[in-house]
Amino acid sequence: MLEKTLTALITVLAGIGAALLLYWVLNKISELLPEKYEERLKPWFYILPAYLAIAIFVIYPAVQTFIYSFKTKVGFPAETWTGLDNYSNLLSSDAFRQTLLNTLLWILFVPVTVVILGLLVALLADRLATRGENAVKTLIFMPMAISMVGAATVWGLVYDYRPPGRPQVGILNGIVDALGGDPIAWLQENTLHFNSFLLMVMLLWMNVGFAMVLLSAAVKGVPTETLEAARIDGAGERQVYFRVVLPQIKGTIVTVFITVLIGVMKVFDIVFVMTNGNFNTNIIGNEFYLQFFNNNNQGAAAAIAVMLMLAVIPIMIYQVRTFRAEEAGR
Amino acid sequence: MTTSATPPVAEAAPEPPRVQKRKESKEGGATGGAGWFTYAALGFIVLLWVLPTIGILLTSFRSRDDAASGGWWELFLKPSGFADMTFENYQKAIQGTNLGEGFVNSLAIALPATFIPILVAAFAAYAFAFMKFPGRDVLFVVIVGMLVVPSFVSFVPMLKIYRDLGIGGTFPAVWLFHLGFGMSLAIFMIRNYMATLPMTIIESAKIDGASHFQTFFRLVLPMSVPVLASFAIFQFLWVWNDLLVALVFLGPGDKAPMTVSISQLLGQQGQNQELVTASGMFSMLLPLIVFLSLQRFFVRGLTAGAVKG
Amino acid sequence: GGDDSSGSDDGGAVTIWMSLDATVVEGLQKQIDIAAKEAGIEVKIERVDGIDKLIKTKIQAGDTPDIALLPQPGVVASVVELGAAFPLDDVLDTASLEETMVAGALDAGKVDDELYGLLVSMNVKSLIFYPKKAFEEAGYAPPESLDELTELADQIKSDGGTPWCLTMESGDATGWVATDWMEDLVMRYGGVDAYNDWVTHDLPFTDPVVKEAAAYFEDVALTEGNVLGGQRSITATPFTEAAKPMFDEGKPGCWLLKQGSFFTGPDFLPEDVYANLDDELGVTAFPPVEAGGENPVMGGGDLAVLMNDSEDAKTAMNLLATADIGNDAAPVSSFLSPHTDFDTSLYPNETSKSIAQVAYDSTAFLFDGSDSMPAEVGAGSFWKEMTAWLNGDEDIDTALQNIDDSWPSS
Amino acid sequence: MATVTFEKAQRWYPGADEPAVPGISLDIKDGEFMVLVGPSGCGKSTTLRMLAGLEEVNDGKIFIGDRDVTNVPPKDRDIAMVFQNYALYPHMSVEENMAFSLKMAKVPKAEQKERVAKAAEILQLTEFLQRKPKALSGGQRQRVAMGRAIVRNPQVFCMDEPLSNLDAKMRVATRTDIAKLQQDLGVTTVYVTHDQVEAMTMGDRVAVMKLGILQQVDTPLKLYDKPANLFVAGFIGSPQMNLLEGVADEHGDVRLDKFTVPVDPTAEKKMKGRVTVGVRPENWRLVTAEEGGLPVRVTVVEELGADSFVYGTCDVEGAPSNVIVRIAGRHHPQKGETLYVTTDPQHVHVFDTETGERLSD
Amino acid sequence: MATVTFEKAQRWYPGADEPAVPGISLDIKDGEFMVLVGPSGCGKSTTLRMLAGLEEVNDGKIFIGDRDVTNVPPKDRDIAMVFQNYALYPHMSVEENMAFSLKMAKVPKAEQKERVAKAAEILQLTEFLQRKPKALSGGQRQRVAMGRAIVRNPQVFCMDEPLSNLDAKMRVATRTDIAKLQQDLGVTTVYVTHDQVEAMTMGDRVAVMKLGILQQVDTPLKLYDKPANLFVAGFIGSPQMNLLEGVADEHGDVRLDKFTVPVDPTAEKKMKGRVTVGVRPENWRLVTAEEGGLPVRVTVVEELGADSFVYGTCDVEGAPSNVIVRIAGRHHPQKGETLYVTTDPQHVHVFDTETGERLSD
Ligand SMILES: Nc1ncnc2c1ncn2[C@@H]1O[C@H](COP(=O)(O)OP(=O)(O)OP(=O)(O)O)[C@@H](O)[C@H]1O
Ligand SMILES: Nc1ncnc2c1ncn2[C@@H]1O[C@H](COP(=O)(O)OP(=O)(O)OP(=O)(O)O)[C@@H](O)[C@H]1O
Ligand SMILES: [Mg+2]
Ligand SMILES: [Mg+2]
Repeated sequence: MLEKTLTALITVLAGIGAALLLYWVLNKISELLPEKYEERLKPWFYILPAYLAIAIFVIYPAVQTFIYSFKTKVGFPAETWTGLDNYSNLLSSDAFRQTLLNTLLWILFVPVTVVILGLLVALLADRLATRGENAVKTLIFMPMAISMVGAATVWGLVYDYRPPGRPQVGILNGIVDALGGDPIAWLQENTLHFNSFLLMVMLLWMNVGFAMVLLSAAVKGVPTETLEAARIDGAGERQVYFRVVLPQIKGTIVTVFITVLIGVMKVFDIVFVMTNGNFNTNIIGNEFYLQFFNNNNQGAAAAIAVMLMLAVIPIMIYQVRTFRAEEAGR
Repeated sequence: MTTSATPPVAEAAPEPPRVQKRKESKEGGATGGAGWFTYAALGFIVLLWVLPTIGILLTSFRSRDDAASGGWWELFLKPSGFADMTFENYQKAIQGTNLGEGFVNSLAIALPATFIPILVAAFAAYAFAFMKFPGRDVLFVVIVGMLVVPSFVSFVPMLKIYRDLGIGGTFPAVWLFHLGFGMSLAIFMIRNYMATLPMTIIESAKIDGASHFQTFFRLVLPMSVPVLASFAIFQFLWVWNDLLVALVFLGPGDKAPMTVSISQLLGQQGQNQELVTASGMFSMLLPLIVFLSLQRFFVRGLTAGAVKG
Repeated sequence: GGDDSSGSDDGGAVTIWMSLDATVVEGLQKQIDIAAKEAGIEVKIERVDGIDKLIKTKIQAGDTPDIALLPQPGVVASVVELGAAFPLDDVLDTASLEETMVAGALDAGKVDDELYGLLVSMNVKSLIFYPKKAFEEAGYAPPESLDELTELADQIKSDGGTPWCLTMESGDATGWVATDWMEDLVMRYGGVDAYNDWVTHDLPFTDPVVKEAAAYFEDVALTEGNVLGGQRSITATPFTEAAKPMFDEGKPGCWLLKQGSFFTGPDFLPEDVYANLDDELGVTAFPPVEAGGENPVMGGGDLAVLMNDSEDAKTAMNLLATADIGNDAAPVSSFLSPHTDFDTSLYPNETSKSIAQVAYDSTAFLFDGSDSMPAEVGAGSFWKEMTAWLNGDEDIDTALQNIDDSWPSS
Repeated sequence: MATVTFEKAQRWYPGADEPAVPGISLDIKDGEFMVLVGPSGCGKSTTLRMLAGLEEVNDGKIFIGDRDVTNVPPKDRDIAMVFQNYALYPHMSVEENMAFSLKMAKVPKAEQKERVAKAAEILQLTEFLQRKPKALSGGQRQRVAMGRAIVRNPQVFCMDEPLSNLDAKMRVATRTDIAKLQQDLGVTTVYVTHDQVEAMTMGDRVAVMKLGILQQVDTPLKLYDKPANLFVAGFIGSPQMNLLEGVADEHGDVRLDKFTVPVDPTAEKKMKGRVTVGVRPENWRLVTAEEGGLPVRVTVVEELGADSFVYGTCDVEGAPSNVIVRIAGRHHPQKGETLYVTTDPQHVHVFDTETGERLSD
Repeated sequence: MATVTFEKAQRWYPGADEPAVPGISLDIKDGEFMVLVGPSGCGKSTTLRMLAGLEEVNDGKIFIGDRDVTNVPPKDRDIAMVFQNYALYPHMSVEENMAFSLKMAKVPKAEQKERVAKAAEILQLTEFLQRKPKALSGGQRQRVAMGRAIVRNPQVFCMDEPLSNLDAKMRVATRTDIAKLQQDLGVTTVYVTHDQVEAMTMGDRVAVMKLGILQQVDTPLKLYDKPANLFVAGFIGSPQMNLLEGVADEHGDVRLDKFTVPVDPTAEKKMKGRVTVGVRPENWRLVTAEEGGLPVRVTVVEELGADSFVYGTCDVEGAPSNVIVRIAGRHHPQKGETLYVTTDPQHVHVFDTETGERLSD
């Protein structure tokens, strides 16, 4: 045990040391080069390891996925090209269109709400004394620390349903019970996609901590003088937030928003463990997972992935724009 | 022109301060303090947030029958129920798995899989934020686009590569995988933060003869501490709570992390569910400690006093 | 560890992966250690969760165990299709196995008439549980035919009780309880051949036999007052909770539960019931259409697949094929051996013995059909559509049509 | 529109060993233009920030008019402030920066525009109105900071070195504009500056601080003519007053080695023992060696165009090694030459060397 | 240690309508102290930043010594710079801030400490060495920025208004120290300032810029005495030169209404049509009304202690409404009084009104 801990520790240090050494060597190499090349090559050396990792682990599989999306029986000896079949099959299926619609709901609801709640907590907690702030932030953050299985259990205990007359174990039905109502099968209730929203609440619960951490860091980075100036200028606290703090952390807000948005696009575990898409709660991430792992239908899965990648193109364009604007202003 | 009534000449030596340190409102606080709205709103949100967790926490101390026979809140209605609380679930969870080994494995996986990506990403983020080179925008935007790729599409190709390299089933295999998959988000977040640092400070370092390497380590890293800490927390969590990658790349065995050993507790037909509550609570501890200990890096005014204007 | 690549003929340990419960794994390891020592090999069993999904990934990566115990014939077929499995016809003494194993058990592991999966552990699903004491007190008798079953339910109803404990919420697998019902009913209404055709889609989901089965099930599930909690409760209540109302103090909340043998485990029963299992829990076979008629039994199990043709692995495979292999597992778990010559006294209680006996006595052991169907259907549309139907989102005809449509074309 | 009163206001920065401002008491009259001067780090900004409500007052009180504002939040104090470090809103254009306070006060859009335009005109910012602060030069940023204050019509103006980064010409122009604006509006103003000319010309009164403690508050000329102590004497005037240590002799004269400093009769009586006499550079007269002046060997001559300052050393004990003499025009001595200078009694300031207190009238 | 040469160096900020610096050519000699002055926003900082390598040079070249540094990264230029906005390292103490460049240059620890201590002493920062920038006053921060540069021994010093936030006394002291340091080390220095005194006293030569274009580069006195054009004339000197528009008559005189300005013979020949004559405030002589001086009605009198500036209006056509006259000491006229002033030919600067070019010698 001790030995194992030690080896673990040593490997940890060695791993980090090796990474450092790599950069040191790269840096040295670039410094040995003639001045002209040094400046030109250095950026490449700096991004090389990162990009290599991304290229191998993400880009290469992504390209492969793209190719697979035109094939069927991927991975089996019977692998063949099928052209656009995977796409047309998906898009012509009612269930898949429902899935897309649900996903759209998630995309519309979750990122915005996460950002707003995260911001609210970050801003409000910021006003408390340090100890209070840390306590609040820890509590909000806590759900992030729970594994998916744990979260499913937690929310199982919230949405749980037992037949009428039997003791309710879920808190929601506990309340309904106490109020004298009949227990409600929450996750089955799909009028107006009610159950989808209940699942989204879970994601909110788990993601607000993420947004809060980043936004809180950003809020603290806003130069105090500008806040002082605003107060002198007669701005109330609300105005200080809306007109001075928010615009200055816009960058972080966008970062968080995009991160959550993309996260939502590929989220699957919540839906998977809670309903597996039953009761009209399916979303694209779950469908992807099912096609990939359950159905062994990598072709269809790949087609879904490709659609996801297409869907992020607007985000990429937006990033380029802000990038350019930012660059001009520095 | 009247002479002012102000007493001329040096006044009596400064009086010793009557109040040594009056309670200082939060230093450099961004705000004028908390009002009722703050407390009410925060109280409400926090309550909503912890309620589910309290449920699972209390449930983790209840026997399976107890848990099935009534909601956890009934403990508060008839507090005698607290007496029936038991550590059995924890005992079983700890006995059932080789928890000590799993814990060490989890750490051995999570630590390098947290720190190495941060280092690598920070370098790249620095290049994207502070260096100019052709194709920079495109390369960065590709990173953003890659955020959408789910990790499991890489399982098969990576397993193949690992097999060829002969590192299948080893810790480095998992580290590298998390490195590759944490990278996009890390670069994205860290670069966007770095872009908000005052440019003149970097310029100043250049003038002072600092190379990029030195600027990176001595200036940019210390000033990026909040985002680095944030990302460290997230990445640690993800790796710590990851089941899929560990299962695929390490499989069960003597290198299995806690998540894998816990998952082995569960029966095919959902047996032993009650152990999930206990082991879930247990595995939350370390991430929370990490969060608490990194919280002090979220400080205000990291760049205060650096520039004027 | 389990990461050793396949094809290694060196004297390393033979690795076996399985998703069975930890207690079973322990028991099997104990026995196999003894046997392996004699055979001069080393065998290491690893318990992996969700092996059905993991194995395919591992195969594509070329990183597999030597033997895997797969819980579903459908997965075995995929593994074979992927070219990762070796036929067992020459490895095992199939002829003698045919004799000693439960009727039809070997068929479950066949792909294109070649044996690839050897049933190692079994569970029986064609069972009805009831609260023994209350049942006997009320003077009810186990039904001998489906009609009797209906009558019994009506009787319970008229006595003021709720007959059926039917709950099936199971997270990502919600729906499987209903498929078990369908399978049991289809094999009864259609017979063994129709059932096998149905599993291979030679008989469509829209076939009258299937509809007949569905009609019976609809009668059970959706008739007012038949199910505890009513229709909504079926899909919303965790399946794990099904048995508990049977043992409510005073009067059972519901009386009849159709479930698999694993339901005798401590996780599904109240503690005091589990402690007195033989006294409290009654179990009987799911009845045939006609009393005394053909009564196949539906079940599941774990099929050992050989993924490495090294001699050691083959030897290990043979060890798994012996009846004794379960000697240590059976007394401490819900393990049921598919070998009729298994020493039934090793089962921990009468309930287990009688369950095993149901299988040993059956005319045919038919593997859980949804597990044999392609995953899109068996673990996909079949679950989903059943859920949607029972939940009231669709009628049965639409549901069956949808399942039929989802069958993969090739 | 309002008086400003500091009553022993104290500011002790958390973690500091001693208070930045141990307790300042100062009355500023309604409409008065009060200039705050003092060496760098003496607590000027801190005082201003206390008045604005940006620093907690650890002890004592601050009044605006009759209202105790010690615990009033900044936004309710109706103060306009120019920050030493500008504190511009980086995300707003120059125009938005300047209009922000008006927006907060719900001033009609048209009037906002007009007032901003007027301020921009005064500050020559009109062509930059649409730019963000990042794209401005240092001086332009400072002018925006200034503009943000002068669009308003507050009870009190607080200005912290608002012109330090402007060129002389613009500084003179802006100085005049501010003075005019302040007079027109009659707004009480507290103005921090390091520029002697600004201090002398703009302030109704000037407050001189040192280490957080007020040394003298008086009209500019009084400060110049009758510095209350050695510190003020040395601080006001540039180049600074020549301070020479000597001994008061029984004849009511001050002797520095062989050189006798003529002293005003009023001081004579109070002098005793070691005293310090001060002579401003422009108050030296050149004399011949025979007339018995202070001998100064020229080391550096600073030519400012209009006149020159001669820096010299003099070996007389008690005199500082550097003596500064202002000489009109271009007719100045050469480096290495020795000058003899003397002065007249009415130009001699006498201070007690120990206490620093002024002895002459 | 090195000359500095700008060869038509141009900087055009991305997105700007016109170049901030359209193309500057300037030779700075080895060891020379070059002062850059000009109105706010004229491109001084930009020029400095180009030299330091912080702004891309869009066109033209820059040399340090013989080396073309146009594309050399800043760190390899061996330049020390004081930034206008300080750019302190916020997470480092004052000491670490100052030692940073030495650390980068791998100077031994002991020497680092010594050099920092010395610089801190000069800048009176010794007691703040352990503080972080955020706990410093504005002036103290500026001194740290200064300290960061002077601990080094670079090829070129670039200083962008390094003393603007210091009080007069400290400014004089630091000014002297810098000058001394620069002389001792012989480091070529480019120094931006708005302070006329600094410009006149510190620079070997002064470069006057306007809208990014060099107007005149000359020794301080030359600039003062012989400004090359109207702009320089108006810019150098504070308060500024009185500029009066008149007409050159056939006698070689300049007439403003009834008043005739005496003009130096050298200028007489070149004059034609509308000219502008300039007279510095200190060059007016008071005369009686009968002697025919320019009548000036006093509006404001600025008393600076040593002398006073009289601001007056004069109704003579061509003369600016404001005429500034410097009057020695305290014997100044009252507001409302009318003064008559005249001057001498050698003090009159004559410029072409249209081109702004200097006509007198
Ligand atoms: N990033 C930028 N983008 C666009 N224009 C800019 C930028 N920075 C400066 N400018 C403009 O370039 C011109 C020159 O700026 P520079 O900072 O060189 O002036 P300066 O002479 O140093 O002025 P000051 O004395 O006020 O500091 C100014 O008009 C300014 O508005
Ligand atoms: N946040 C702080 N924490 C601790 N000490 C501080 C802080 N801010 C300022 N000080 C100290 O308080 C003293 C007064 O600072 P203040 O800014 O009022 O000076 P100032 O008179 O405005 O100087 P300057 O003319 O240089 O701007 C200084 O010695 C400074 O170092
Ligand atoms: Mg200050
Ligand atoms: Mg500038």
